[in-house]
Amino acid sequence: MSKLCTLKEAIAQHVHDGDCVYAAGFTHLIPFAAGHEIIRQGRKDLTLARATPDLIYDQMVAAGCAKKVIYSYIGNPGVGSLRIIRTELEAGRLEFEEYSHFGMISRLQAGAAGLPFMPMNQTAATALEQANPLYRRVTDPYSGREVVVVPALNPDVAIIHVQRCDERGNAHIWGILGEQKEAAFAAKRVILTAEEIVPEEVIRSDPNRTLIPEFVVSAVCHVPYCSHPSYTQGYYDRDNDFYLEWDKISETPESVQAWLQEWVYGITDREAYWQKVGAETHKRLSVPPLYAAPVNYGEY
Amino acid sequence: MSKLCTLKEAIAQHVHDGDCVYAAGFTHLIPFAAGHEIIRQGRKDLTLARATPDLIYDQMVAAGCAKKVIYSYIGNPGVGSLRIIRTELEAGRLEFEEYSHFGMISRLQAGAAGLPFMPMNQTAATALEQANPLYRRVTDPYSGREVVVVPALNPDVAIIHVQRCDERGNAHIWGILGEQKEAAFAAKRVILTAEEIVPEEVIRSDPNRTLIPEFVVSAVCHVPYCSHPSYTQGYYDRDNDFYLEWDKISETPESVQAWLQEWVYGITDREAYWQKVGAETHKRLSVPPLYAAPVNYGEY
Amino acid sequence: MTTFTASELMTVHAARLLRDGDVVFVGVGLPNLACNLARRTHAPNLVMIYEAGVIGARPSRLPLSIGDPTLVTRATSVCSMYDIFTLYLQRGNVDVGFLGGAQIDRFGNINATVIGDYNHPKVRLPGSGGSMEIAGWANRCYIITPHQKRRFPEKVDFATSAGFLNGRAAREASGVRGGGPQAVVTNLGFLEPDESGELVLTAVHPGVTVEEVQANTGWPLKAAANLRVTEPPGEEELRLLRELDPQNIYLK
Amino acid sequence: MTTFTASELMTVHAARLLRDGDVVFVGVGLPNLACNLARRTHAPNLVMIYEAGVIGARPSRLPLSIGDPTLVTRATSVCSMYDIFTLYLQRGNVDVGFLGGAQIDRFGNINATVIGDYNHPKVRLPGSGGSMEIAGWANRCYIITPHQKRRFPEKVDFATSAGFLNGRAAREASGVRGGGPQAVVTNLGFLEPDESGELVLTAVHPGVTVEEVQANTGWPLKAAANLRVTEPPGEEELRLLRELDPQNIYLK
Repeated sequence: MSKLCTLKEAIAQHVHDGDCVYAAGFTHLIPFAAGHEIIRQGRKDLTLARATPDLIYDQMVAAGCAKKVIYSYIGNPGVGSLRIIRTELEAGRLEFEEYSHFGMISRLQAGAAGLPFMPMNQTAATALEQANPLYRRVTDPYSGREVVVVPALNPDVAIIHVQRCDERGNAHIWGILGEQKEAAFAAKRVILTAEEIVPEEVIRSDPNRTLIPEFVVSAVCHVPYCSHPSYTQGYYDRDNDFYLEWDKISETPESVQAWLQEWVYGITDREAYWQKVGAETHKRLSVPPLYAAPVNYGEY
Repeated sequence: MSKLCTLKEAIAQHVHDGDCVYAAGFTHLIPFAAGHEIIRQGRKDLTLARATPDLIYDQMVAAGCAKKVIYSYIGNPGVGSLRIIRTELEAGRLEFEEYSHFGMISRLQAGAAGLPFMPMNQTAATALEQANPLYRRVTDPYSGREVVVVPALNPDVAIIHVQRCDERGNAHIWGILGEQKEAAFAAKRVILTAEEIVPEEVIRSDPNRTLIPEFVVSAVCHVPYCSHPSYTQGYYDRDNDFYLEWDKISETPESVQAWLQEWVYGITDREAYWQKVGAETHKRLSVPPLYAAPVNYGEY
Repeated sequence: MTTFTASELMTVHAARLLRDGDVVFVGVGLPNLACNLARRTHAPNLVMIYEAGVIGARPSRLPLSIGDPTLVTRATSVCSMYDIFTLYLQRGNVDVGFLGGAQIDRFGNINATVIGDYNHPKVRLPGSGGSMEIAGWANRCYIITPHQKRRFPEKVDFATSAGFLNGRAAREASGVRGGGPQAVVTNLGFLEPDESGELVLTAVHPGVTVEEVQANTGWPLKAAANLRVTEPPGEEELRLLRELDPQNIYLK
Repeated sequence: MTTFTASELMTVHAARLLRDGDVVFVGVGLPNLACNLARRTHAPNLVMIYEAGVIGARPSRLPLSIGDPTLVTRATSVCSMYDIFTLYLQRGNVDVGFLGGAQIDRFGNINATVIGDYNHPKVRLPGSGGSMEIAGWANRCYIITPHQKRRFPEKVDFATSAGFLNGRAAREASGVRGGGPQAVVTNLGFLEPDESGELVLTAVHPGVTVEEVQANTGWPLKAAANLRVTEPPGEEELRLLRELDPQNIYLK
């Protein structure tokens, strides 16, 4: 059964005010187009969970979508600070829950595995464990020593960008995998955005590459260039210039609102956005192909 | 640094009397050649751990290599019973530890992850939990409910068959993955056997396909057809006729010893074995190629 | 009149229990045939998954083991064994599990471990494999088995996987997520759990009497008030089914 | 006479600490440059791994973020974030971790979380990311940082990742597997832990005095009895290093 729809329809149907949203992608496959559509649709009071909020959550917080962030690293990767989230946190206007990367991904792994918690070895550092009451301890019944545990995270909706999937939602992903699979299995609903929608036969030609199966997917959206200014391995490069530019844009509320007006509210969809980005940038971010060695599954 | 050596050398150096051995491969990539080499070298008192002992452990037990088995399903897959292991267990001549598949793989996952144990939800069935004292319980500190836990399994040596690897031991695996990755990371030493040794560039052309990295690998052996009568996806088919034949061979100790004499003791290595298997079987088990769709990583 | 074997009868009835879109944890043998039959008749969107980590298999030949490569080629996805038991089964993504065993008791508990005492058994059976967790966590479980008295004792020697323990309340108290056994399909009819979790006779195949079923069951078997007589396998069902096992390996 | 920046000085010294065959958990910036320099000089078999799940990276250009696609193309392996923190780091497969932070204290504890009180901070920093676990579980940790008094307080405001806590015994009592910080490389010299776990001055760069280092350190700094003067960066080291950052993004 096809789940194809527009991103506008998918966000309207599956992302509600007050939801916990996990827009996945550790430095790769970040679904910026979905974040912008959530802003356009004016969602409020969202809990935004992501290991690295990145610019996507800085923009969503700036647009007033969020009541809370759950994170393990709030930085502009390779540039510096996320000014908007940092300012809101320092002003006490944004709730938060903080973990290490391993704590964050362990929460998702527990959620994906259907387990109530995941154990982690002690790190000797206990300050964050003491600051966040959701960190707990459990005694290893074999050694008597304590392990640190975090509870399952099951977001209301995960948004996952992939290189290619079929119209039912069976998805191939390669390059940095981050927490794509774990977020998809942990979430109650999943919106897939894809660079390409391909025939089922392409997916079935390489089943080991399929990290997300159709039956955890609620909606499938064809959204080329969804990740700009982040990237999709094999499709386009990361736009580091924009990451640097955001550091300046985010210096004042006025320039942020002007940017949102021009690039989010004033734009209908990702296609219009990508046209507006312009040919020079398209060329700058294009990548020559480099293919994987063939893999023979055999005609059994 | 190349770790290439013969299988004979690898077994001599890395498998010692009394070791806990995990010859991995859930119904696929079963390293029969390595099991036979262990028999030829006369190892004793091994603890043989495998989710499904399959014919390989039935043969090793018949040859007197084992003092104990750790397993979750002792059957001849698709055929019936593993007569030798079953007889030894019923006679009380073989120690054992029994789990469900999930308990077994959770032990390996804990061992691979460097954790002391892994939690599992209750199944309502408690008989096996009561029969095996290594199953324990831990209280979930969030809900107050109990989860079942199993301790890490860290075999002394894992033997892992793969489709292709480079001479350092970076390995591509596809088809049924079973517990290949978990066994490799859990074990103290790893012997890789491979259908093909390929240049590093082939491995690096598709890093997402690399499940085992060089630095957990102790030895790399080029052993084509290592898995017969099991199979290697894309390389040759499973020899179901032999699985049926073993059911007959294993009916009497005499026919088992005669078979071991002819096919293990009387053979120098896998190449000689494969020649002895003969052209008709080679043809019967050959498989037409069927390739995965291309994957573009991009020339970044 | 159409003739068929006991295996054919059970497989057709098992296939009819499957719903379109079901995600089914399958084994080889009759469950595999039942799923493939359902997919070719009323359930084209059935998804077959295997404990070896295969999702959405499209076998082009009859798989002879759970790890047959024909299950992998053209499958939707292949994942590790750890993932199949966590992300798929434990997480609640499996609608249906098929179970089997040497003994099934009055409350649908299954023994696949030992006949006799665990440490000094008369017979050591293959063991749980995936069944302990399938029985616990699949939404619905079905059992296909020949109906013989020794297979249906009042109480199993060893409860490898849970039916309703000693009654539904006990299963529910364990907090386990799955719904437990929904039906046992045999060559004589159907056993299904009543409100207390006890397996009762709910249907007989044409020509089978309640007395005949009782004679082959190890406890005083209750018959449902609305005992049904099943609809026999249809010609088309049998034709499609036999195409799936042309050498008659499992259907004989 | 060869001239170089403070960043070049620190990077060359960090590179020299790496051993051939080391598996190193790398970040972007100076640690990435140090690893690539080591790989081109004395440690050709160095394996670079990244918290994004990349193993054996062979970047063909300077990576500008931890998720740069140049780290993936031609890498040995790519795995999930969960796998990198479990199978690689927690399991003990990582020899070296590089750490950084806003504050490093007398016992090598690092603050990357807040300046001031956790709930009402003066400054909220990016947070742990991977550093809490790297500091706990990598066999050896190194810190590269400019030497400034505000960066070296007696005690960190918040111990995001563990050095030796309040002394080696405390770290050992936690049972943590990694060896903790082995050296802090600054633009003035090296701090290394003594038997008690306290960071002491073990080396100064040519022309730097002990007084100068003390003036830039927030606690009464002990100097090792056998205080060394470091070997300045060589021409070849600097040439290779500058090739790695041709636009002078990190080395300026």
